[in-house]
Amino acid sequence: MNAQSLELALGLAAVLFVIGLAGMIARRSLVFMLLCAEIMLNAAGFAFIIAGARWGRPEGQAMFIFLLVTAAAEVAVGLALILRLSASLSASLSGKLKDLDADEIRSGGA
Amino acid sequence: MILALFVAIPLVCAIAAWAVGRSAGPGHGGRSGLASRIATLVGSLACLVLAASLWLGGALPVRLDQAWIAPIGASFSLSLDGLSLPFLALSGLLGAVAVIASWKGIEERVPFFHFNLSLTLAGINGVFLASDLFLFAFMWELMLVPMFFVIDIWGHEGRHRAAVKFFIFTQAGGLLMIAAIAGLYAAHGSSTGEWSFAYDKLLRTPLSATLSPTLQMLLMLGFFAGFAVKLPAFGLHAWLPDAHTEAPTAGSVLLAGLLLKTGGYGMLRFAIPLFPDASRAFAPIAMWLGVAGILWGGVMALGQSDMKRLVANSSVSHLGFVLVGIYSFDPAGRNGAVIQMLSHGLSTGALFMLVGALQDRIGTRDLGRMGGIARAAPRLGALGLVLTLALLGLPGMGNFVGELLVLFGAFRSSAAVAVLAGLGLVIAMAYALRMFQLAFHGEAKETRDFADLSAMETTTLGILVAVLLWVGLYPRGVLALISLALPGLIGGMTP
Amino acid sequence: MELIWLVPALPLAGFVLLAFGRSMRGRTAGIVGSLTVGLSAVSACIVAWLFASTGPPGTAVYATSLWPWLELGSASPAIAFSVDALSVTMILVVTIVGFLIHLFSIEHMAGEEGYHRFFAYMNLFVAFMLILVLADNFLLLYLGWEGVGLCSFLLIGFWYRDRANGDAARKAFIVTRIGDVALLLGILMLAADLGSLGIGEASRRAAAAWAPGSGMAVLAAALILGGALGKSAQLPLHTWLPDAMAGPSPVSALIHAATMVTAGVYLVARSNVFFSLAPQVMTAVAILGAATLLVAGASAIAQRDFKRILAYSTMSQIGYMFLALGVAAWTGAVFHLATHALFKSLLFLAAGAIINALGHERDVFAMGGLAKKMPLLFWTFLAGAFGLTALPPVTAGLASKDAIIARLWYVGGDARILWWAAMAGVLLTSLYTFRMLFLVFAGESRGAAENGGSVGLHAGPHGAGHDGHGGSGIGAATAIPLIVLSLLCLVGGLLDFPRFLGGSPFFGSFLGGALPRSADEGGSGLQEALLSLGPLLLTLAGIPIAWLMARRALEREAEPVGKRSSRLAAFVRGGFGFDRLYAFLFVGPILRLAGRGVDAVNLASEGLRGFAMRASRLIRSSQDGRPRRYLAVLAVGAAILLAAVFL
Amino acid sequence: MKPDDAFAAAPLIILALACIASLAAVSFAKRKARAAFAVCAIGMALALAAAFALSLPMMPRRIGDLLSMDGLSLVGTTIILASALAIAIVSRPYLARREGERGEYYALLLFASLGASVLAASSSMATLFLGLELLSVSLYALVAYRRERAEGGRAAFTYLILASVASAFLFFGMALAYYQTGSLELQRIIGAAADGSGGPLMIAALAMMGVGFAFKLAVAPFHMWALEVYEGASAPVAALIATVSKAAMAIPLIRFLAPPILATSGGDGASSFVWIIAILSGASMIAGNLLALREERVKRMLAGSSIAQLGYILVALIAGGSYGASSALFYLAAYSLSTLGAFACVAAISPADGDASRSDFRALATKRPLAAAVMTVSLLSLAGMPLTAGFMGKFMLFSAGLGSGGSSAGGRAGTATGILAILLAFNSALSLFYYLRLLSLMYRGPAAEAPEAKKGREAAGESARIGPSRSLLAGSILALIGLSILVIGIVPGPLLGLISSLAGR
Repeated sequence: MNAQSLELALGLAAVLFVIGLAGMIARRSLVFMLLCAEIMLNAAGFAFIIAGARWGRPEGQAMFIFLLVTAAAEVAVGLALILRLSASLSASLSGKLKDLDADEIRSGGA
Repeated sequence: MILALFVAIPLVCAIAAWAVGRSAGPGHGGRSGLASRIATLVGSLACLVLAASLWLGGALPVRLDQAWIAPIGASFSLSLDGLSLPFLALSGLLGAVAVIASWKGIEERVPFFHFNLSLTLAGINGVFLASDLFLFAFMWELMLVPMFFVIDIWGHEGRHRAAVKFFIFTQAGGLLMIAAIAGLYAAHGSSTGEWSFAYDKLLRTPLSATLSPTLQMLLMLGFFAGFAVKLPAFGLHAWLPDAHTEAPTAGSVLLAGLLLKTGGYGMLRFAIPLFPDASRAFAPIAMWLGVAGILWGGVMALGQSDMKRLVANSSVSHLGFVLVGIYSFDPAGRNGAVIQMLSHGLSTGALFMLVGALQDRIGTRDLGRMGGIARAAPRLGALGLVLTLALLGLPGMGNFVGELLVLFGAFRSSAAVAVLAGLGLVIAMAYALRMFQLAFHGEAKETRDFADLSAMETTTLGILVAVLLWVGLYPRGVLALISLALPGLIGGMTP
Repeated sequence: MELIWLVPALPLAGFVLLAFGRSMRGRTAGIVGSLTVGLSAVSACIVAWLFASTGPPGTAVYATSLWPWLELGSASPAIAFSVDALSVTMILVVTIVGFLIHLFSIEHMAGEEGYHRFFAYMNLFVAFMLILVLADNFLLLYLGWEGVGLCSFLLIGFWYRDRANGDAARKAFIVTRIGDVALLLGILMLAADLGSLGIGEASRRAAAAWAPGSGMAVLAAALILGGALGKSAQLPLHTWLPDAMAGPSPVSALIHAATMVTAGVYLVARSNVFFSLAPQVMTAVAILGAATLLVAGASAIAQRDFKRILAYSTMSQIGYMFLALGVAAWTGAVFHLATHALFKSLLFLAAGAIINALGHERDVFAMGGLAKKMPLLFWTFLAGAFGLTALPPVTAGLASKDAIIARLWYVGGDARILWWAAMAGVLLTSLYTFRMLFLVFAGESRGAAENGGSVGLHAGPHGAGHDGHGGSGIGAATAIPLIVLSLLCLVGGLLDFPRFLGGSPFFGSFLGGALPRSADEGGSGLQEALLSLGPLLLTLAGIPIAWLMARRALEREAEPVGKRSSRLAAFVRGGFGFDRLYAFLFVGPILRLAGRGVDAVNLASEGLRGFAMRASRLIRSSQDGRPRRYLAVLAVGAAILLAAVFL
Repeated sequence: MKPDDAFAAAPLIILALACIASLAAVSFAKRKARAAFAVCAIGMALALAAAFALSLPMMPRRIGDLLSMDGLSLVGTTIILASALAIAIVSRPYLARREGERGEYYALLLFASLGASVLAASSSMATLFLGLELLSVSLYALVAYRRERAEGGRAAFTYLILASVASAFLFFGMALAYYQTGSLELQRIIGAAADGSGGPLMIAALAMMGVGFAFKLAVAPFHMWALEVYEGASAPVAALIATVSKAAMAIPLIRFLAPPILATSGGDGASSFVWIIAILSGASMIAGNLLALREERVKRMLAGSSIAQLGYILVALIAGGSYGASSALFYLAAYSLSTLGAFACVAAISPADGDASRSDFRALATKRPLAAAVMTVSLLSLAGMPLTAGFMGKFMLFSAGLGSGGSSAGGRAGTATGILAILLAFNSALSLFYYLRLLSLMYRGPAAEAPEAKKGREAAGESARIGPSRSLLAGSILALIGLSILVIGIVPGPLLGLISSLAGR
């Protein structure tokens, strides 16, 4: 692979990252926020793979695997939390997880 | 080793006072209270005796060097010279006065109160003794905390706000000073390779070689800020009236009598000797600050209806003289500043005790509601008169000597300053007499009958007045002592 | 001679006794006070005798130093006394007059609340006054100077339960303090530039160092003069004296007539060297003296308060002394000081007795016809009045005042104006004196019986103290001082009597040791006779006018209140509105600035606090618990960070 | 892996084993909670002991490219483990008073401290990454741990969302750095950053990693989560976040910034970073103090204060060099100790139905003298008053900051640190306001006029009903914390010497 396409790939990763961030800010649903977080993390992982490709070394892939695992862990915890929140917020909500509104969860703001 | 006692005795007394309180349990009964009072009283009297013996023994300077924080080269080193000794004696005396002044007034949590009192005294003594800049900063901050508690727990109506204000103001200044100390330390260390806070070392290495004038000025300003807030210089004095007014009598005595003096002491001991060039360049501004303080404080005092607040504002005015004297760069001015600090400590301490006694008796500090007290309580009236005279600097009182010498020093460096400072004397006359007449003369507003000063109070105030007269009529007793130290500090100063 | 310190020490001891011996009952306090002052008078006489007997009269100077005080640069003033002719004169005046007044007070103040407080203060005053006149250096002099000011404050406000008295006392102390500060600055200047505060030493160095009329000399003299003006109630610092009459009459007699107010004259005479080095200042002294002489004399004519008349007269008499000082007639000034002490204290004492007798009635329009009622007081008062107006046979005023006026004539040149002023002063003096005499003693008794106490300035509870010995109850202790003082007035002038009347200038020559002789190009006896005849005739001419004035004043008094007095009269009575002017110029602004004691700096710091609080509220409002907002902030922060590193 | 490596890494290994053991305890033991607690406490204690007994002699030692067991990591591990141990002990009575403790809590504590220790010892991005994730994930769970309080869940979710974004930034930055340098070693990356060879992409990488660090340290403007999470989490967990996770994150940062290559090199890459860190530090001083200034809820107040405190530490980091590093470490230790003390008091005096509010502090001095004393000491230490560790710490910060600026030699970012020093002075004066407010509240009489006082009384009633958490162990830990704050404050020499000698290795 030549350097230019690597640059392009890196650009793609960056775009992914930004998309994830933008989605996170734009979407109000907790589930979608989790998804966007996933996207961001994976963008980082993608970048690692590209970097590994550039130097032809395995650490990139290794990091990516780490990333997948930890991201999975995060999502697991996140979903668990969402379940609990849905239990505590179900009064106001129709119970459908994807409708959970981030702005509903105000942990005692000012 | 004897020097350590000046810090150790109050510390021990503090712990003792606190311990008896603990032992007595939560219901601080009269006995434990009495025990703590006596402990503190004995402690400060012991310091006084110690100071007196040193004064008479007169093998100055005494030093104590003790390794402390090796990694940064800070040592627990105290040194006592002619400049420290009078202030130590003053702190011993006023410590006792504070205890006696609060004998009646303080009723609840007596042991804790005296714990804080003694702790403050320990810090103050440390400040007057420290000859290691780190130790100095340590002690400098140390005295704030217990004083904060004294004001905040046992003060008057607006105590909480006043206490916080006092702490924040002094702390802001103090931190700037600490920053300057750190900067000086770093500069000295990196230039000489010897990382030390020792005062003598720092004094001996000429900074002018290593530091740029701007940097010197900045560091000097750091020190000055710390001291000027304490003194207080005009513009930084906003904390003082509140703190003095709201503090309990003992607190006001210590504040006015000792804490303010640490500012002037620091200038004489550190700010000027460490940065002679920068200080000299800064001197005119400082003197004019002093003059502003003299006039402003006086005029403010003229407008007060709260007796304590009036005295507090008068302190601003009197310590303006100290500032002028110190920065007049004139031996007489320096001597005058010291004398002024001592006699202001005595007179204002006594005045606060008097006001406290009044408030304990008639339950108000409002001049508008006083009057005719000279008839109701002749001893109170007589002492009030004498202290008023001290306040307005009547010849024969120590305050006069101080103001005279300061004016002389100022006159030699700048006549305009002297003239305007002189106006301060007229204003002082105005507010002092107003206070005296409103409080003690005229018809008694409500015909109250209350006890005159007790024998203990009378003797205490009498002693203070006697010392004032001694300073006023035979100032050589003090001046000789000071002159042992000051020339070294003012080194080769020419008006 | 080493025991000079006894002279001030004795009254001081008396003060200490009285201050701590609160248990003294009855008149013991008065007796103790008088006794100590009497003893000091005796010792003063001994000192004087020793002084006169040793060596040629007056030339010598004796000094004793008790202990060193402090250093001002190279000057090191000590607690030290020195005796020369001038101070001998002063201590004689102070102690003798003081003793007589103490004696008088024993009975006069009897029954007053704080009887022994009164004597304590009086003793303290005498002590400070003696320190002032005996001081060997300017700083000790300043100590006495402030001390007498303090005592005057305490004694003016003696009846402190009445706020008005307190205000008068405060005014007196503060106004004089203004002058005192000037004096203090002058002292500092001497110490700084001459390196000595010893009066003699400093004078010598000044004469050596400063060229006549040089800036330094003028400045020094002017500053010293400032102090003198304040204490001696000369323009422009004169406004306190009339109010000072709020104090008891003996106080007015001792402090505000005989001794303290003349301290300014003493100071100027004492530091004559500096003044002779500064001719400009000398002229100022003369002009101010003349101005005070006329202004005060004119105001005296319009007064209706018995003691205020005397107060203004004191001011104008001191104006004479300053006139004399202004033309370097040092001895003349001091001589008039002495004689004035005699007759003016006599006047005050007599007036005080009368006022007491009338139950604290001080309005001359409420008196009248007292000549018959209280003959002793009348005759003694008359003696004093003749002294004041320099009429024979009373020699006191005659000799001294005529000497001054003659001297003014001899100076000649532009100073002739001063002579005219002095002559005008003579007329004014006779006008107010005889107006007062006629109103108080002549005519039928309008008496305090009718409107007694209507203008009662001390209608306070302490008035009760007087009902006991109201009327004409005059005991020995009251009478003796009056008589003695009258006799002294009669003969006092003989000490330095005009040569053409066969007198000998004993006093002048005696003082000559201490003060430069006023080079008297004394003309022929005839000329001197004519010169002293002028004032005499002028005074006599004044008498009928005064009679008419008294008549018209009484007629106007009968008219309804509305048009009783013209605006001009009110203006004059108010002392030419100086008080209002000062209130407008100085007092008002300062009090406005003081306001309610609200400190602008404090307000600024509070503002800072408020700012911090507002900022805190603002930033805390961002913490609203919306994760998405936090995300946005985070993203923006990151974007800024990224942007920052590339810029 | 040679035995020496095993010795060097002993603490981590012991912790890992303890984790497994705790899981076993939770699943099999009869009295889960007790067993888990025992395992947790013993494991931490052992690890702490091992850190000094086994791994100190081996130092400095690098284990592969992954871990570097050096003085820095030792200090970090010590702070982390000591804090974690104290928190575990304090948590016991705290949880006991609530819905009854369960073993998982201690397992999570162990995992978190393991992650933190790895983070502190990490010399490669891989370990950095793993440690961070281990720490974060267990923190999410801990924050949400208490079922009965919804805030916990909400706070946890907020934390999770934001933290994952932040770690995404961190990882992306790492990826870019790896892309530029081809190595995961931090040293290489730092070198590249210092000599500016990495080019713009490298700078971007560092910036993005900076975001990640800043977030974890709750440095403004990445601090928004702190108040919510501290408030939502229970007091011990808040303490964990305030001390363990911050210490764990600060150590690598010190590794980044301490080396002399940055300290001296005037590379514009370096200087621009200095300025950025300076701005961050100033911003978080101000923001933190302003947030805490009028804060009525104690835990939020402490959160604000810790935001500001981290801002202070950054001053020393900018100064760099070994002196800067050791001052930063000392301050970190002092700060952790004080914060720990404060939160421990909050935990100790909290009524059962929630955590202590201001009203519970009223008249504490008479109700609970020990707690009041420790709280006083801790607050004073946070405020930097003498006799407490905080004073020395603040002084170290000043001398480090001005040392780099004041001295004519090695003047890296002198002006920046100079300005920061002045900011530091004024900010700690400002911070006094809220510390003192709480302090004076503790020493007031139990006045019953204000509404808050009423709440306080019923809260007191609650705690009285359930009985305040007077466990001997917790009490002694409290006392120990207060005491050590005082001791370090009065004779800071030994600790200071230890830290500076370790920072050197």
